Amino acid sequence: MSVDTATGLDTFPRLLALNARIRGGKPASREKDYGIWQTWTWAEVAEEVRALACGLAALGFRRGDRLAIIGDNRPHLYWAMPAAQAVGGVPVPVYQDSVAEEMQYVLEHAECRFALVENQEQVDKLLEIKDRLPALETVIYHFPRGMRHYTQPFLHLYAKVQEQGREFDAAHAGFYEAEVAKGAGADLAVMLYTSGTTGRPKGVMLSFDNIIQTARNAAQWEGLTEDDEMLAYLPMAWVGDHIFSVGQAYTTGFCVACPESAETVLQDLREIGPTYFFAPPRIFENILTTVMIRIEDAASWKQRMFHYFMAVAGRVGGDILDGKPVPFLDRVKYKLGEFLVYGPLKNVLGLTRMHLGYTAGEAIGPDIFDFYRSLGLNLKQLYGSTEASVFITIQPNGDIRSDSVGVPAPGVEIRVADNGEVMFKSPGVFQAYYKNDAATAETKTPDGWVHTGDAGFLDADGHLKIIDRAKDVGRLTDGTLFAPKYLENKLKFFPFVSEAVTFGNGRDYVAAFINMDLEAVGNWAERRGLAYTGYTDLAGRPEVLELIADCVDKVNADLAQDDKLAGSQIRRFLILHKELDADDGELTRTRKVRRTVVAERYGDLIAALYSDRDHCEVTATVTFEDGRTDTIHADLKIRDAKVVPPGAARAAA
Amino acid sequence: MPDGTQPPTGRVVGDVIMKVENVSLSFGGVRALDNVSFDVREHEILAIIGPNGAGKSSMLNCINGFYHPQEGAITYKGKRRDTAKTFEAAEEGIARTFQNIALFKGMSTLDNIMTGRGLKMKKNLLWQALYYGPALKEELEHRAKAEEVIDFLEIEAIRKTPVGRLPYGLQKRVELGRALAAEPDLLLLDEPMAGMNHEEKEDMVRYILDVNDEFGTTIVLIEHDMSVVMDISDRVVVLDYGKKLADGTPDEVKRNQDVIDAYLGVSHD
Amino acid sequence: MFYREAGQFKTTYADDQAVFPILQDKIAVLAVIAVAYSVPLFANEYWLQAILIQFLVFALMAIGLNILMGYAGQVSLGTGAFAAVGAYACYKLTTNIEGLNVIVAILLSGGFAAAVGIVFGLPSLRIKGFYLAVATLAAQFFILWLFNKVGWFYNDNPSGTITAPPRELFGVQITGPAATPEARYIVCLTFLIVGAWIAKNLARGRIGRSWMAIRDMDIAAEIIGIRPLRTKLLAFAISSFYCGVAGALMVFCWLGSAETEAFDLAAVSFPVLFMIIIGGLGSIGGSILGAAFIVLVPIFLTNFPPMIGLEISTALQKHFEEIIFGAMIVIFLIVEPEGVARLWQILREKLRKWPFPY
Amino acid sequence: MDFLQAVFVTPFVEIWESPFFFIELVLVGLSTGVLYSLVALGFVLIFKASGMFNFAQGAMVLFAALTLVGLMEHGVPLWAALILSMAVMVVLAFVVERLMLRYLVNQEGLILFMATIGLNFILEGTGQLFWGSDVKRLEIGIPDKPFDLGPILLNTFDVTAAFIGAALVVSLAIFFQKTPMGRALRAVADDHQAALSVGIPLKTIWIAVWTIAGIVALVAGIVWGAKSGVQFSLSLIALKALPVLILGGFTSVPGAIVGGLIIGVGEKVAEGFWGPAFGGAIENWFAYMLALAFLVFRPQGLFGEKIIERV
Repeated sequence: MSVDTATGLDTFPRLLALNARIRGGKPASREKDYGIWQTWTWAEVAEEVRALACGLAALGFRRGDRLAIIGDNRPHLYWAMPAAQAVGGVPVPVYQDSVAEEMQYVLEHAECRFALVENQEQVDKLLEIKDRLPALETVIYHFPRGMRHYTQPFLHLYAKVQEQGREFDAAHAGFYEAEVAKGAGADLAVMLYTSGTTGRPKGVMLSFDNIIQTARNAAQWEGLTEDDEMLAYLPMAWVGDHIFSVGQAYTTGFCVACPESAETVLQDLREIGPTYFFAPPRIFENILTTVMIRIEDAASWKQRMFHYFMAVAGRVGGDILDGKPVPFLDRVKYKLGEFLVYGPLKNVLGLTRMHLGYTAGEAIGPDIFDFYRSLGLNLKQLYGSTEASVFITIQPNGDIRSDSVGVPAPGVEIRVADNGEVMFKSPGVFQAYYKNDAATAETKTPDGWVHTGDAGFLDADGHLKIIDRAKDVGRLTDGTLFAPKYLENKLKFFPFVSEAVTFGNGRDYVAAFINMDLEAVGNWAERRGLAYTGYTDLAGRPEVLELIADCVDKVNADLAQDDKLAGSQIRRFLILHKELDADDGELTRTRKVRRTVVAERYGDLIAALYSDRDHCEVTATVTFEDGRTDTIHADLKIRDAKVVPPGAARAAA
Repeated sequence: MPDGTQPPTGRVVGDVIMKVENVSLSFGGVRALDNVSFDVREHEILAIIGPNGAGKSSMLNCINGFYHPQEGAITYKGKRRDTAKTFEAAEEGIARTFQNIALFKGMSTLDNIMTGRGLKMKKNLLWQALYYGPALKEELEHRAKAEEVIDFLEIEAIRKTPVGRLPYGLQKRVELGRALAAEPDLLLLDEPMAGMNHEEKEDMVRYILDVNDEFGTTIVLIEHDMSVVMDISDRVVVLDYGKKLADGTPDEVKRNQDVIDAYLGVSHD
Repeated sequence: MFYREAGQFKTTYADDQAVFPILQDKIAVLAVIAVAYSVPLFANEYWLQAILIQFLVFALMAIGLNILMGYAGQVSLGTGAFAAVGAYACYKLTTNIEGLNVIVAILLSGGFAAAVGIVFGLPSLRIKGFYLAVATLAAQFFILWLFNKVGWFYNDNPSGTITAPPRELFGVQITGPAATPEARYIVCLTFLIVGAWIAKNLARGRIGRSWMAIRDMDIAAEIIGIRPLRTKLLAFAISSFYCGVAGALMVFCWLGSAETEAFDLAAVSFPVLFMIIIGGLGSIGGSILGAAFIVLVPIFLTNFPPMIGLEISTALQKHFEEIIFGAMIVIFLIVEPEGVARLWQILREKLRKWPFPY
Repeated sequence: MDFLQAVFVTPFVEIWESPFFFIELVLVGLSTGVLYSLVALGFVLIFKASGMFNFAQGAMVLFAALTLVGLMEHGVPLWAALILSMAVMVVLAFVVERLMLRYLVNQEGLILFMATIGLNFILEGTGQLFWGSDVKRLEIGIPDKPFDLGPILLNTFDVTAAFIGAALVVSLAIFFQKTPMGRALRAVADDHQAALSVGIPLKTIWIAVWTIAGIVALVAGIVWGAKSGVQFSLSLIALKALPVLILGGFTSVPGAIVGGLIIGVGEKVAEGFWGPAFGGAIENWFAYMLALAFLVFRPQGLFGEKIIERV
């Protein structure tokens, strides 16, 4: 059942009221806690939200105030969003793993008077920066464990706030309804801070209309219903989670489940068995890697069976999913495979019930993508951004091409600028960057078109293809096109490679840093009886260097197939002595490489790659999770890769 | 855990709830305890220290009725304990953990903890046989309580693992969980941190302090790690060859010459 | 590979603690029960009479012994005696009280067996392990001697046997010579299913946990407030109740008539002990599997050699049987001390993780 | 009332009235008791050295006796049959260690106990499979003539049996006191860990004790078999050793002997004087009930040590 758009249901508090009325008994939120999936129905959620909203009001939260929300995915934190909106406020979800300084910037920039946090850990972070946040007046925490000796008067327990709210509600009949009635679709609904690869985070302002219309369009297009079930495990501050777990959940009325903890996500995924699932390519990759490692440990006849049926699936699975004609015998084999392999596999992964899955954020390896689709999982790529309230293009059912990101989502217009940059216009286009008119003007044209910053083009069938970041596409000294991300993704499609950074712009040839995948390579080493003490040690092994060289060679052979890119084959590479780490600032919080930081930090290594030396010594400082630092020394070997002349490749093929 | 800048606890050490008076215990001529006396006050953490064979475990065993001292008296909440039966200790709110882990190996973590709640479950055989109605309701209520303990000790991930398969440190934690499940007034801990690595010790210290602090549980513990003892206990009783050498605050004990001579082994010349 | 558990999440503790939390298991068990009830439609009289009813009776007894030994950890070699108490009590009750419903009589007999079990369980407070085995041997020898010696127990009939009188339930004869094997089978099956269910309930609740606590670490159990005597005696009582009911069924629904020899060490106590060792100590399902195994081996030995043209004397067959049982016990204790139940569990885990090894 | 009189009055009156019958019964009991003691001795040896409660001791008695009789039935002379049977018992010890015990190291006592129940069945089955299950007479030339000692009727067989038993006990005592292996075994019995740490291999110990237990079983089998024929019931009669052990204590050699005699005498006297009150055949359970009574009041037995439990 979908919500009637014509009835003024244009804010989340109003949608919540509607859900409570028409599907009050259906589950809205779940959380794995105390050993079971605690469940709240829409009616219960509405009551909780109302109590919290009134509690906020009782604590002096005023219209226009901003409420910072910090913590893991928890129903109680999600409820804080409509609660704040109900009384005219704006929720500002903050990445929960931000260090205190990052958090300080966001809270300061958004001028939050109120913060609602998950637990003691987050309270401690706020207390650390409280002195530097004069605007912050009130902190509400949900989980009381360890909080008994915190005597600060501005700290309030979530449950107590709700209690106060219920009293307030009783004393001010009609207050809540009146406040909700004051809201409008054009109001600011949420502020999401982008984790910029460069510079300070920007606060993207999205209105109710932006989110609700975009979410509803996509949900209707994909046929989502109130019976769907989703697992919310990606950061609440990320726009995707906001659209899926709030936008679409409220417009469609489906249930959002929160995992017990970050460590148990895969287990919780298996239990919940979501029907609607989003994961970045990295997670699909990781899952596939573990699948392959585990099957290699199975008995040999099981391995043979597995690979036989996976081959069958690879041949016909995608076609069957897309409803294309497939020979009868293959259908029978596929059915048998479904019973023996695909079904159990999907079950083990927790994807048995999944009828719609998205991946986005970066390019997914075609092998990985096809693997999932061949199992009969309707996994699709989408292309989106915070500024678009996520959806720009979606791959349509039955017409999936692994090299495109699909067709414009409902209500979205797309055009490609003269410099090759993709631009869009949609109901989801953001209002502005908060307190940053310059950036707003740079990104959004006066007539509502938004620059994506990506280079790409629309093909003959209207499918959008993205090559790289517009500003990242460079050229070698001989003029050959150099698309670093493209190369890096190709490398990362190998299970042994977890991260890669390529260099080449303005250089004679392409060179690469590689991070091996410790789990995959470690397992490989174990099977060969190779003992190692840790990442650095293993990365320095000549056997591992050969293993990775093999991957690089394959990428080169692949590149040689394409005239435009043949010149950008990787000549030299090395395996880094440590994993690139967000804590060291080398990756963003969404685990994208910070190219400039890496280039700066490893200047010596880059110089060595562009010299004729075959090794390079390095001393580096690493930061551990608890903040301690340590230095490590290593002697990195640099290796030449096989470069395939373009002609030869084609002759061999 | 409270940070150092604030007063350490919100609890107030109360009156004496247990008196140990002139207790002596021998096994076939060997005197394990010799005329030992001390008090335990409500809400405090009392440590019993001493070298191996000093009679520390025997003292705990006397308190919870596993051994019956030949002489002397132990009075808990005004009732004589030294003559009581072993299982009555639990009924009076005394729980304990053991030096060598004494978990029920064939059962899961959850079942071990549920067993700790056994005394609070009242439904009779017939209801249990049906596993329905009141018995089911009771079972589920106590499951919820057990889950709180699991949550408190952060052992969610091993809820359904047979305890025999758990590493040592976790077993110790489950054992504490089983004792806590009984919601005791007096908790006896026999070397709760023995054999643990640094990190596990830190965790255990935190749990012990939290228990004491959050539930006001009186704790009597035996521990070898001096720094831990001095850190967390309100008072310390020192035993040596079955005799009490000293008792007092950690600082007093640290300065006591007898203790230094006999136990801490620091030369004083 | 049959398991599709994704999405079978639990939102209440009641669901989480269900005996079969996985839907597929629940369906399988219901299917097995349905098949078990429809067996009379296609099984012949030999199968019902010689194999299936015997299996049901022994399975019930095995559950009883498993409660005592597998859950509460108290060794008993007196199973036969407790079964005999049930059988003789049932005989006395049905022959002396006119109009007593036979089902009621069987249950009452279980009660008598429970009382006797409590008496012989009393030493368990002071003694453990094989010491206790000796105490239960005392029960075994004394009780059988008593039933043999004292004519009152078999109504002084000259043959010295007890014979099940004809009794009806819902107008169908279920005991006595005229009762059909089908009817007797259904009665025994129902007793087994209800018995297994109740045993499982006890085992997974407070009582079962205190049994296992006593079994695993009796001192710790006592220190957390479990009363050892009460707990052990309860195990003896309930175990003996099961044995008593099974003993009554043994005479009333399987053998028709019996003397004390039918309950001696070699006929009952040891085979039932083997059932739970092979089936799995501390497992209700294992008791049933173990019973199936121990009942089937002799039948296999009787039928298989002639099938391949080999004639062996019954004496020889008996010795083979002994060797096979003995060897099975040793092999199981070495290779899988937790018995067939554990093997089944491993298989099930494999199916759940299929095709992965972990 | 009659029953009570039959239990509490009549027997004593009878004992008073016919003391010689009483003494005769005691003597018969003693001769049976020696046999119980022999079987119990086998249990104690194994239990002391390996903590294993060997339920199969009775089956070993049967197995040994069957082997001996079987060989003799095939025309093997007594001396050769004796040596061969002994050899068989040694081989059995090796086989049991190799196929069973070494896989059960570190298992709890209950598992070991149940394993020996399995072994019990294997031995019974194998023995009878090879040598048949009908009752066999064992003729080893022990005279069986009654003779009078004053007013008391005695039997040469019983006297000889008592001597054989005594000889066995004495030679075991010498073995344990004087030979290195014997001393090693005693060391193990006193302190398992200590003995193992000074380097006596567990394997050797097991084979040794099982060999000795096997030979003791053979002697017991010969004596008993000569008295009442070799048959299956031997292994059941051996179950009587259990109450003997409870009386004597599981770890005490003197206990096994005294316990055996007490049980032997007790059940004969009980049968003779109290039997009529109960309708006879109380021999079957008397020993167990006596043991049960003992268990309740003195679980460690006459000679066992009180165990102090620690936590």
